[in-house]
Amino acid sequence: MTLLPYLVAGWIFLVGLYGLVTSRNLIHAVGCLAVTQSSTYVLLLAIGYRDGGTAPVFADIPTDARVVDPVVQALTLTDVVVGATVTALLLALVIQLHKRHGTVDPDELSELKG
Amino acid sequence: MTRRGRLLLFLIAATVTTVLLVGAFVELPDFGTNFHPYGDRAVHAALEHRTANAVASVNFDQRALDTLVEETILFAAVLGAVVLLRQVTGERRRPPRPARVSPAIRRLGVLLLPVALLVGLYVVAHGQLTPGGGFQGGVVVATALHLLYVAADYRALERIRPLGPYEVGDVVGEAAYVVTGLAAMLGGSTFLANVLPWGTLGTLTSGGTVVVLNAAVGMEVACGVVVLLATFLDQVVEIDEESDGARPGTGESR
Amino acid sequence: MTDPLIAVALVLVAVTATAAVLNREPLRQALVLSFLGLALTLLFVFVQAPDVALSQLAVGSALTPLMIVLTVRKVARATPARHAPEEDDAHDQDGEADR
Amino acid sequence: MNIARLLPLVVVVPLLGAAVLAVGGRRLPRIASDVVSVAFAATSAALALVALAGGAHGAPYVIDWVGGWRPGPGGEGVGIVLAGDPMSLGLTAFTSLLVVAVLVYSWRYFEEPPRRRSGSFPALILLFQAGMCGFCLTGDLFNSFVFFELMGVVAYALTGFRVEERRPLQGAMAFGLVNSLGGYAMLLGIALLYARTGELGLAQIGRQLDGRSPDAVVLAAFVLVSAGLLVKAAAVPFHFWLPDAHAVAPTPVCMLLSGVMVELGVFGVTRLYWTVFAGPGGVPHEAATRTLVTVGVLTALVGAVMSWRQRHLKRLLAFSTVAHVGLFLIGVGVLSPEGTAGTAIYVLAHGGVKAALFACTGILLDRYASVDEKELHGRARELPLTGALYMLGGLALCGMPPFGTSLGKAVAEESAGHTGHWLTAVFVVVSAVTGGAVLRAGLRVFAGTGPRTYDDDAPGGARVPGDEGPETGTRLRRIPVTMLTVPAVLLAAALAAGLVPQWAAGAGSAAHLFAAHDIYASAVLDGQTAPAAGAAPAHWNTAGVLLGLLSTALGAGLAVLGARRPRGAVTERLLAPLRRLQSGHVGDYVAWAVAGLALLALLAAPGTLTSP
Repeated sequence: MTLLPYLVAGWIFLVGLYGLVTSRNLIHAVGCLAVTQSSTYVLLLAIGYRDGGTAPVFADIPTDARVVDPVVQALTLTDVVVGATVTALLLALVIQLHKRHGTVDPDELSELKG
Repeated sequence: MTRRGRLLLFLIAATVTTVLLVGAFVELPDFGTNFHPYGDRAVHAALEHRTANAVASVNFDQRALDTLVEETILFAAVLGAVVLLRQVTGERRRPPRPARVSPAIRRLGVLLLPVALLVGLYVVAHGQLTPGGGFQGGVVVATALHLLYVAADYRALERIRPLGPYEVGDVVGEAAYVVTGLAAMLGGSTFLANVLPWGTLGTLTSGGTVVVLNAAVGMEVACGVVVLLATFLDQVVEIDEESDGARPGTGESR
Repeated sequence: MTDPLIAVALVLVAVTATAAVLNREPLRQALVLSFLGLALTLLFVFVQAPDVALSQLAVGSALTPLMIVLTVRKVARATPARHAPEEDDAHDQDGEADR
Repeated sequence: MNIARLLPLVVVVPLLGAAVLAVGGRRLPRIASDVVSVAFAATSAALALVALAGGAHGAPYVIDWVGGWRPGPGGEGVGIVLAGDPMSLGLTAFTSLLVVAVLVYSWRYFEEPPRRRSGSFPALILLFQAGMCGFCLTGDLFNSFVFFELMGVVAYALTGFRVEERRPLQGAMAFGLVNSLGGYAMLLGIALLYARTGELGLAQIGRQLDGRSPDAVVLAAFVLVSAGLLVKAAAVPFHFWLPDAHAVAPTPVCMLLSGVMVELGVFGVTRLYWTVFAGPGGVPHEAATRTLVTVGVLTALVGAVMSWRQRHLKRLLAFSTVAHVGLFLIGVGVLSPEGTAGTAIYVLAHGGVKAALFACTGILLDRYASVDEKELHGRARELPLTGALYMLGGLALCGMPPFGTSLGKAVAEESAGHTGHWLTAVFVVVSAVTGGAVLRAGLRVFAGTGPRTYDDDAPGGARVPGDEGPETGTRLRRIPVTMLTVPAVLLAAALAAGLVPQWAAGAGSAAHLFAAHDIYASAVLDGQTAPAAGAAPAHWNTAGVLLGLLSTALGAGLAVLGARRPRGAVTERLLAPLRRLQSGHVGDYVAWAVAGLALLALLAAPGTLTSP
């Protein structure tokens, strides 16, 4: 259990990369990029976890309660936004690419390029 | 490279990377460790500023600069997507076909829309107290508006969603964040300092500038995501490629 | 202890992530991505990160898949109108290489 | 008012400008939005210069804790610090000034900007400026990741800006995917450092690492974070995105991408190494030198060879940027203050020269709708002024004294020579080859040297050259004054970088402060700054001048030879594999990026894991 969260993060990172390398469709590739990014969420939150801690929100818990690390959560929040915006921009590029080239297959695109 | 060659290169490289990562993971502090020096200090600082949600305190107070840049990234992405998906010469607009929507779905949508909007606004407003905040609430509000697309049809959506004000709202949200930070400087403090009264822990107005920055982010995210989704929808529903007799740009009809 | 729950959620995340990569058809991938978003949300709830769970729910399982679906629809609709190949050739002299 | 308070403004002013343009851009006439954008960019540049001057007189470090979250004794805090030392402030000022130049240059660009969005191009440029300045100034690792992503997001959009064309999109796509991956690798590394030290500030992490011996966590963090930054720097084998993106991005954007953004990646790696990993608990100097110099040499050679092979001028310049990044990596990789000082001058002068060369190429594109060396053969004889500027830029790129490129190269190569004599040769050969490639293309385009081969393979010569639409809407008849003034001014600045002794002295002391582990931490955390005593100014010497003349002569000779005779089939065949790697396939590029990660790990591991 002590290693599982880290290993899962590493696995997601590599499996996302595998998807990117073997992708036959740029939309799929953008999806794989989103997968790759989720590895960072898992790693960050795993690092910030504290056994027996509760969420760092002092709405109805005493102020000296044992809580998990709020900093990694803030970082992950930022990361989520970054991921969504990058996805949006890349998908916009995919739409235009398809309009101009009629394909979203990297193999065909690379042949077009010569 | 051939597909085989590419995969081979990747597999060799990935093996080395796996060794690198696993080697590091083994030596990391155990999952659930008690070693969180920055986290402990952040909790302390959050309580000092009477912000019940320590994550909100980190986001909007202690590391407010991160969030400013994050919002700027969203701002840039919206601007970028609008520019990339603009209607170019040779493309024409096609009036959207009115869609047939079953009455049941329509009723559900009409019912859900206000609920979703309320939930979104609630999540924004309580950002410094409970989980949630400007970003999460903003996305909910923006997505809720697009329930109309499902529930009614595209034209109904366009009626309540004239894009101009949302584009302005996106900018205003971003500018409000910056101006709040600058106002602290004018008051003789540093950029983005939490200069407002902190209030009492656990009340709606506690946390000082956290409330203001949170609201600014909520506004920017809601408007920005609306514009973003609208730009994509516009491509899907309205903009047609140089199909028959490309009429160069029939003007932007929104 | 929430440990077993965390472990289950972790395994779920790993499985859905793998499935999202292996589903090469974009529409199906969007659906699986949305499951990945839900699995991550669950994991974040268990590791006591409700803030992140909320935004993951909004972004990972709604916004991102929605944008992918819209892109797929646009791309699928436009596919018959492919550019004629000779036009591609005319545009193909990419000065990068001289042959 | 305390000068440190100005630091956030350097970043914030362009943000406000972007907001103004995004709202007002739809109503303002074109000229007004141009003026507004230049005003905001120039204000930020002025602020950076004031901070630089103020810092140079008093304490050299300008420190501002954003939000007033000053840490307690021992450096235990929760806030983000903006830390301007002479090096980062100088780079910030240079970035902002280049942005101003680019905005002025693009006054005539996009005669028909996107309807109702005439403000969007300058707004994006201002956001780009904010991202780059923030990246220079921040003293916090996660914050620098966020700025890294801001630069990236804006740059993808700017690269794909001309959606009417076909190729910009492909370049932007490869750029976006590979850079995002780099960002995520960097973030994984940041997470590892956070787990190990419980800190996010550069100075704090460095201090925490000092107290322990290096282990696999430190190694992995170094590899991951460096990989992210080296993707931005376009180091081999992370470089594939750069030529694809630069060849297609609008010319003003190329000026910024090549002139400064790529160099910021080198800056980032150097800053990261010195502040975080240079202590006893980090990566030993030998391991770091081995890593950076190996990658640098590979990058320099690949860039030089590939740039010689191009006939598409923008691609040629893009590969020449790759080659120079390699030289910069060698310069900072030898880990001496002199090497860093030389590289600093080299980067500034190269930025000016490269931007000027792109500006000249942009004029060709707008007049002839082509930037192909063969298509343009001799046609640009009617542009003597542009030609003169272009050739001067080519000579400066070769390292001709007294340009700043020559001074920087001389100082850096002398320092690199202490690590290995052959490194000096790399500097000479690489700058000669890339400069020679630029000159060769110039001779053919502006003077019509050599046989005109192109007509043979064009059917009937009736083909309209190029699918590259001019970026000014219609083809230019007269070259606007601004489009010529900007490259002239940029070249003059590159010349001044070599001639003004104060600049060289400033670079010397800045590098002394920059290339040191403890000085940064004590300045940021304890507020104590060691004076830059004993810093040797970067200065000309006979060997440097002679080597500069040698590389210029070599470059000129190569150019004349290359322009006169067509390429030999043998070299062609030898280099074919290298060319094929640049396939435009994103899957390939990602695979190479992972290979780069593995390469860095293998290079950095010996010494890091085994040291006592």
